[in-house]
Amino acid sequence: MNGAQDMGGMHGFGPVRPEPDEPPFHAEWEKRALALTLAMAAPGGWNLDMSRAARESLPPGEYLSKSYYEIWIAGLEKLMAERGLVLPDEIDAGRALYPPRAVPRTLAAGDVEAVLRRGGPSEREPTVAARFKADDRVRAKNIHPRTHTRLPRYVRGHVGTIEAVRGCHVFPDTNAIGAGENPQWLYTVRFAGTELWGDAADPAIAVSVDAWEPYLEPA
Amino acid sequence: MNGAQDMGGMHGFGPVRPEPDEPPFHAEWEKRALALTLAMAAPGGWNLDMSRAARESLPPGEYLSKSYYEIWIAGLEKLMAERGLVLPDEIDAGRALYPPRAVPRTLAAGDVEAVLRRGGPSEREPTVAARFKADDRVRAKNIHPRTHTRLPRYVRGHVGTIEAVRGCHVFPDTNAIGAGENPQWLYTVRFAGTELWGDAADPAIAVSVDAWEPYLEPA
Amino acid sequence: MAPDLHHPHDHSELSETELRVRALETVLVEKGYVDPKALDILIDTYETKIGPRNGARVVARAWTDPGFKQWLLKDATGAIASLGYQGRQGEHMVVVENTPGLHNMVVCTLCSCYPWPVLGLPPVWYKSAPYRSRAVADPRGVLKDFGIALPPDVEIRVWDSTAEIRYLVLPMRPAGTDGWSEEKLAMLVTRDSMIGTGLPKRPQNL
Amino acid sequence: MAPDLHHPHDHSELSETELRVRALETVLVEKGYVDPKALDILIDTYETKIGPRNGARVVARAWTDPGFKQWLLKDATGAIASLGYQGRQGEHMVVVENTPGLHNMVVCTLCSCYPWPVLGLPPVWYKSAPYRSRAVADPRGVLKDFGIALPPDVEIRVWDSTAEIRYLVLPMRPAGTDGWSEEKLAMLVTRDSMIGTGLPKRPQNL
Repeated sequence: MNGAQDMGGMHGFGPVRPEPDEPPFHAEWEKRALALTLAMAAPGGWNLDMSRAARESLPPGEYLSKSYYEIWIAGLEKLMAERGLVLPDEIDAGRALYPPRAVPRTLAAGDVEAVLRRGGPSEREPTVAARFKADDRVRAKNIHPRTHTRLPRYVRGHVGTIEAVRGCHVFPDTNAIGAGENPQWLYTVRFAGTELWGDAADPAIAVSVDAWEPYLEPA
Repeated sequence: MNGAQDMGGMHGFGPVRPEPDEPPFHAEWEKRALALTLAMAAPGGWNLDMSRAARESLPPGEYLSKSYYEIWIAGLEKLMAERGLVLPDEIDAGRALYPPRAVPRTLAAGDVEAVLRRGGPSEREPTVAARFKADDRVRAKNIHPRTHTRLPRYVRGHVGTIEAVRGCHVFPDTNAIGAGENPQWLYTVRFAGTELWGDAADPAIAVSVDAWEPYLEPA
Repeated sequence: MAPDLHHPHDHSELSETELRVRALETVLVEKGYVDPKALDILIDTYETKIGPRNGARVVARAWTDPGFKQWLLKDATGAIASLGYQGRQGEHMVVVENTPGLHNMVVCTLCSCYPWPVLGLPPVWYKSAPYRSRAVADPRGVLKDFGIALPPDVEIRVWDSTAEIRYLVLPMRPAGTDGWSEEKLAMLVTRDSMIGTGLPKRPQNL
Repeated sequence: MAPDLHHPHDHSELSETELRVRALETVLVEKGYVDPKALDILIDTYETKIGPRNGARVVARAWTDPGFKQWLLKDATGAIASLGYQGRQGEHMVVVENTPGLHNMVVCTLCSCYPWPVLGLPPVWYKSAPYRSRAVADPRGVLKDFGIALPPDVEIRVWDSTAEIRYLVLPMRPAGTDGWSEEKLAMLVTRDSMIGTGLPKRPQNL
């Protein structure tokens, strides 16, 4: 979706403000927000693409006004409410008002380390040959899906070069809407800065995105 | 600038909510906000393009969280502060803390009707011939100026057809930054919906923008 | 949660703004930059004098006077001024005509440009992010929000007012109005029908 | 005024969030969805165990062991796992090497993808709108915000992490470090130098 998360190339946000000796967290609640989000993936049953979709579909003004962990919490609340796991009035009340739903599994303390070390690889065995190879010229398609996609607006319609073939990976556009992993070939596509930002751009910059095959067409 | 104002084609804002029998204003302060903004153009000495630039350069999260008259007031405060006419601490205090600046003119009650009826025409006598004519195919340039522009992102890079030549008009990109009226030929350029939004778009829609000659190149 | 862009009339959230605008006016008057009487006249003008009844009169005239309609489609600024409507935010008018196969809709994606002399101040939804973002990409979906479903083969033509040209839609004259006076026809012309997000009232709904 | 995206640690504005997160945890524990001990272990992991010291060790090893460097540039996931770093948000690693003519910078414009096993959790600025919006269009301007001015002929290569590939920058080994041990070299490797928004410390600054 063309939401507020798709901010590559936007102006007006001001300077980047590095923070010297930044701690991993800035408040106790941020720690809990991180941990709750990670721990709820198991009982919630959603995948990473669904989590991203929940966050980026927040109203744009809200997305841009919240801190990042606030966005995570808002996304988590949405995912849980959609599945009836926790409803907003229960969070308002600070206690369960409805019986728990049966969940497929939970994250036990003893399993945390193994689960984190395993992670969630997105690469899958290919079943078809890759359409593109290194150095091919490709155009990012002009698509505007209303659901989750990982092709940012700033590259759409622009021509770049395949820099690397990254294997066959779970396709977010279907995975985010429960339509299956639908693995697709993934490529790193390099664009000249002037191709993306026009002739006035710095001639010595190049930008790449990682783009699945359905995002690309031969140029 | 690629600010929050440039929202054509964005998703996630929800449905349009028509209001039956909507009154011209929803609160007393909205009336004053409108009138103050209109009346301050004379003493302030800014032009319409500068006003728009002041509004759209608000931080995007703020732009998207404010109501329209709140945006106007924020823009007005910025324009006045930049010129030293009124500083934020004076508004905080609710009284003048510094002497007034000499202003070129003010809007007298007796002049309001005539000033509104005169308006501010933007058309100027052309000094060069128009580069394009009706039915010419043109491409909206891929430009990303950090200052004010009126070429929305959603048409950049796309090909359309000149539908009408509208005369020679004050050029916002220079007028907004105090670099002069610099009048340029203005065209209505029509784009097919599928050109702008891709093959999945409704085939029976067409969208035009009004675009100054420097925004366009032959296609 | 941030206040919603299309709910600016939630007064409880706005008391701070209200106080600030009041303070601002005090300072501006104290500094001699604004004349409070001028403010009152400005407000009265847009609250009571200039509004969509002006545009309705233009449309009704076009429906009844073919010469005027021709003039309006060729030189809208001049034709509209002949009825006494002109000036700020209507300096360069263009009128676009709906037909059985073509429906026009007007938006300003970049701010809220709107033909003030004929329609008055824009409604909140016109200035809102939902309308500005969707009108150019999904005009049929926007029409649904207004309760309007056009046949899929009717072309929708969206005019994004990115310059100082201001667009007014000339809707189709409703059937069953033969012989109606200009004044009575004007009563069928809604504001939204001149923006392109509505249709004129039908005679039976008058 | 809305809270600023890059100032989320203004605690006074966040008490409501703090209370809500606490309420949320209470409900989730009560419903049996989460194990409070698991939460504590998760937090401890990212607060004390996983951080940029991991990445610094990878870089220092590459600076001192040509075979490892070759492996790292060819199969970063495997080479990094050989040092014990792997898993969540680092499942598919790619290392990109800075040279005198090429500077790499990593961003995630669409969210905040970041190689957790080697760098820990991303800093606030990395997740902020200013960085995400500007890194791909004005990387040289972003570097200025970090106090870094590269010669204009040095190409800047920005990697937008739009998929599950996670990028780590291999900075250039500072001059004047001949014969240094891997452990000592690792002390020169800053987090930002592995994102591409900084350079390694110079030996005299250690």
